[in-house]
Amino acid sequence: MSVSDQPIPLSGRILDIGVRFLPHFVLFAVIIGAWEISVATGLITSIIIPRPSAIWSAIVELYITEGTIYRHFFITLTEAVVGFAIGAGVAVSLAIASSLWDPFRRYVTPYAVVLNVTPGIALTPVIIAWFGYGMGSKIALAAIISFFPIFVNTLTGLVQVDEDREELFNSLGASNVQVFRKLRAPAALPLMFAGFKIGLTTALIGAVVAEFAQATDGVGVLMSRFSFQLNMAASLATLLSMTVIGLILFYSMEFLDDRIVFWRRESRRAAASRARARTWAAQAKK
Amino acid sequence: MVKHEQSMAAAGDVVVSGLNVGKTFAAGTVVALENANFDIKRGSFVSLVGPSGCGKSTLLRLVSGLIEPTSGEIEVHGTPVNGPRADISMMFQKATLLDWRTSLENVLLPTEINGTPSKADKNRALDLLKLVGLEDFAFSFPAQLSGGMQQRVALARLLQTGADILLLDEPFGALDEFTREHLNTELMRIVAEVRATAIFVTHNITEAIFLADQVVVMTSRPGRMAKIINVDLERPRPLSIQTSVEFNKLVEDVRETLGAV
Amino acid sequence: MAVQDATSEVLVDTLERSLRNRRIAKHVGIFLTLTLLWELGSRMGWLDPLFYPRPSNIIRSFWLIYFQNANVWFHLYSTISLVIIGWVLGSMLGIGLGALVGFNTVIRRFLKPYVIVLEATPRIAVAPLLIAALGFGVNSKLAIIMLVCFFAPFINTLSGVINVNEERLELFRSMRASKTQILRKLVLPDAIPVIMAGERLALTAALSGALVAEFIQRDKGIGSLILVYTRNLNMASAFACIFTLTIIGFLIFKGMEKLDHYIAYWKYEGGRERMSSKRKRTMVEP
Amino acid sequence: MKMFKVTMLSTAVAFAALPSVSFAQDTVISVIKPTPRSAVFFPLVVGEALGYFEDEGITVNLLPSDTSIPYVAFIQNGQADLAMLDPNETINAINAGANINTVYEVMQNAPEGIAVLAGGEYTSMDDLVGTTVGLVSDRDRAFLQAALDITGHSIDDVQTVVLGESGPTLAAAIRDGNVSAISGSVFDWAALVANGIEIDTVTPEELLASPANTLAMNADMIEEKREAMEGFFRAWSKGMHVGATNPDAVEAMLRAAVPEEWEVEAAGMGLFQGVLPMNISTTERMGDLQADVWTSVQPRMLSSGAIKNVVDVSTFLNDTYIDAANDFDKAQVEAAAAAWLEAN
Repeated sequence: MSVSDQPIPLSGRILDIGVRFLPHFVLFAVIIGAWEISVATGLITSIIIPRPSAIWSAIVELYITEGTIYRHFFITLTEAVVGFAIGAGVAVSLAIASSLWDPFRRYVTPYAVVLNVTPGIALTPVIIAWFGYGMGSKIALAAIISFFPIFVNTLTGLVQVDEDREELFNSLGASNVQVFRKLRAPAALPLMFAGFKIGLTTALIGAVVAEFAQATDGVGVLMSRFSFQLNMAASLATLLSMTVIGLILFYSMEFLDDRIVFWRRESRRAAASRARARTWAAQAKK
Repeated sequence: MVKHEQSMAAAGDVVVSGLNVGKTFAAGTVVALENANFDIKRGSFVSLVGPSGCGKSTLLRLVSGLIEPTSGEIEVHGTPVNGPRADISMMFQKATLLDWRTSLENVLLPTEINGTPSKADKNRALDLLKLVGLEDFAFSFPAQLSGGMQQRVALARLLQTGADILLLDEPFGALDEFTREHLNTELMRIVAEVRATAIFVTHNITEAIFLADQVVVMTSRPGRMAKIINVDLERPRPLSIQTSVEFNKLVEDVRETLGAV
Repeated sequence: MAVQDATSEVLVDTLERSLRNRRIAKHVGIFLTLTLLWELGSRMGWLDPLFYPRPSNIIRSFWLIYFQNANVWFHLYSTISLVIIGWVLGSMLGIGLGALVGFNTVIRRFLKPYVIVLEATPRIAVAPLLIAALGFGVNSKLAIIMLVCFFAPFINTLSGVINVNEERLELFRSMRASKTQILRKLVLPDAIPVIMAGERLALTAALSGALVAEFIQRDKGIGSLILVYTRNLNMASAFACIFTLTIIGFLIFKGMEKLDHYIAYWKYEGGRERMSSKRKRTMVEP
Repeated sequence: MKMFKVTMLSTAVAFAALPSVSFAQDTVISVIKPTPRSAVFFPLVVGEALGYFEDEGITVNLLPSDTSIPYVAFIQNGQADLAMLDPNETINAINAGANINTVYEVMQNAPEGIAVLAGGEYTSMDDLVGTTVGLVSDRDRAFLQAALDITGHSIDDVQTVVLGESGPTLAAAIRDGNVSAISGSVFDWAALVANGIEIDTVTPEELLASPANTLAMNADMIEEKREAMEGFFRAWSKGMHVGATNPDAVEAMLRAAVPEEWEVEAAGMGLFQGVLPMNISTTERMGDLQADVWTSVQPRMLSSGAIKNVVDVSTFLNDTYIDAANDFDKAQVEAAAAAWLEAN
């Protein structure tokens, strides 16, 4: 077991990455190949699982040659994001109010629990009845089902504050507002972001399910249309766009999480500490 | 060199020995232990003391067979160590009890690993719980026990293996001072009673001297055995021995060794 | 990485504290006042009865669908039996795969990209695709439910298996335990609490999955009944169905709590005491 | 762990019980159509109430589903034996190469219509030009297209929006003036009227005489399924006959079979009265195929752009089951319905 401590040359590193990913590609290729063959030979019915080549041509058509997917893509993305923003806004405000004012929390709690145990999806027909046929109903469903995880995570974060730290603040004679701003709010951030991540996922589900129930545009409509035309390849290609939306939403939140709750990750801590040192130096110069 | 009766009787033959033992981590960049040579006699109690990173835990794990040395060789009962073995048993800083098992079931775990526990095994486990003073808590779950009680269960489990070489890695390090002193006294009594050989890792100098026949002082960067100090205090040892002149001389000696390097 | 239930202890605590302090009367009072205001608002024409059915009408609907017409039972039976079967099958699959992947580092490495993709995709969105591929009937509904409730047990089992306490593992290795012994006596019991958390989420997801399946395939089930009612502008009965789902959701919540107390007994004071005296009896008496 | 076992066991039992629900010895006929059992297609409910399907050894398996689902696909892949189609869907499917035959006309007049608010600013098709018209589903676009075409306009003269099938959405959209009119069917209005929203229809007369909700099947299966299909349609026709002769019995059967439609009395009654005449054939033989009507509606559908080519009706209208479907003793059916009404 001897490893040289010389830095590996760049070409070597690229080779290394290649070697690391090669098995993945090989496996992927083997799966796709086996899949293609088993559909082609009739082992699997193409209605149930279409050929990879058919999915690929559907992707090319939807995303490149025709480009039909983009309008639907942005509609669903907008619904999910706006719904999430509304749900998160209401959830965070209610959580803050509940954390600051105990009676409020007591009286809000039963309704929050009721809302939690009701499957949000069940509200779809009612939401469509209430908010109508436009984007409104999709946004509303997205907001409703993303509300709870955000509310509960934020509230938990705000309430479950380390007692020693709170005692420290009290001993310093901090006001309630100061305790909230300097202790509770920052301490709640990690949990809040965890809630945001769940909320984003559920918001997307809300938008898509509402689109299944009633809509003219959006990837949900497109997908159910393709499915029931038994155009499975196009349907799977559309499903892929939902995955992409999901990934975009998740990683944007991850990005924000990393920057705002910087103290949890070493690399971010180091970056933040360098930035603060610079500001400090700049101020010292003046 | 005055040794207490039991170990005197058994003294003479070496049960654990190391020759030029070395261990490096992270592809050779971190030297955890360098060139350790030692002989541990049957029935003796050896303390390894030193600051963090001096390789004392590494040495213990090497003896247990959990990790393999990079160089040199360790022998136990005359055979080279190449993996965990039945004649060695180990106890950790945390009690590492299984939450879903009662004290008794936790003590029986080593027996279960080697086969189905017999009635005799169960009785032995109950006896061991009695030995550590927990007969009333045999059917309690770990969450129902205090930290000190959990460590006593772990001690009973250690003894249940029937191994005659006991490796203890700061077993009471996480407990408060009073509990620790109490458990140390218990440990001394029990180890003598079962006539085992013990290797005890700690960073507390007083504790190391109080328990041991020999104190191995280790220093860091790289981890190295700096000095072996014989503790010629009579047994049984009361707690008050810690205030004696002899004891404090030994403490002085260890401090000097640690500071000198 | 494990998925946790969003239901916060903070809320449950607040609720229980509230109940203990005999504040029930106040809660009920507020609830009744709100309900009366709603009723009054509807009768006075401030609330559009098309959208917001009167509480009195909802109560009447409960009576109608449960007793007078008793038409809800058939749909309830259909939904609940599907949910339970789908949940059991889906979570067996999830736990099995999770354990398999957790123990096999090679499979784990190769599966990781696919898990990321699966995680980002709103899984419920595959519903139309599955119905189209597998046809109408029980099969496609079951497939949807299995798909949506497979993921949480899978991920949680996986993470439970991977995140085994290092010290305990070392203990087992020092006792020369075999791989199967480590699996049976350490890894699986250790993973049970986190698996149970996954199961709870899975059951909730199964209910949502069943509803979406019934929205598309409207032959029977509570989902299809809600659609019939909204289509007929009978919002009172639609609400009665939704509140029925609230009750089911609550029962799921409580039922899973009970199951957790039973299976992961060592996490709870009561469970520990129960098992402690039980083991004493079985060990000492015979 | 015991609890787990209990769960597993009960699951196994439930699983074993599931298939036994479907009747093994009967022939199952799967029908894809827009609604579950409902007043809208009452002959089915009547036929089941009086045991006529059972008598023929048939179990009807309804596949009620969203109207955005192209039903023809389900005939082609064999998941459905019969699909309920509108004329334009039928013609389009045939033009697309689907091998289907239309074998029975459930409704011989179009239940579709274009509704406006009674006493509102829109009183004719001409008024709709330049406004937004709501569609209950995508299916209704063709009908609107034809209606506009007849009155000298085109679909491009209006904006359309799919409202969906949710009652309150439809009601609010027309009441609050978000849409000038709704293109839908008589079933959609019934609930609105029951909730106090008065509506008028501005549907051009010519469009009402059109087959609607006809049942089509895979042409290759005509002989293979002959016996079951004849039985199915005979039972359906018997139900139709009860509707023509004893509406009170039909009403009572519907109240028992689909109570959810009668919870609001006015809505149930409105729906029933609206659909009763729709479900009774005007031809001599019940369910008969009106070749001349099919021929005459096609040019209009062509000019409005709802279909691409006119199709010779002889290629897909197939009345091979109609005689058998009408081969029953009417007096006996009437007596059975009366007896049922008496007993319940």
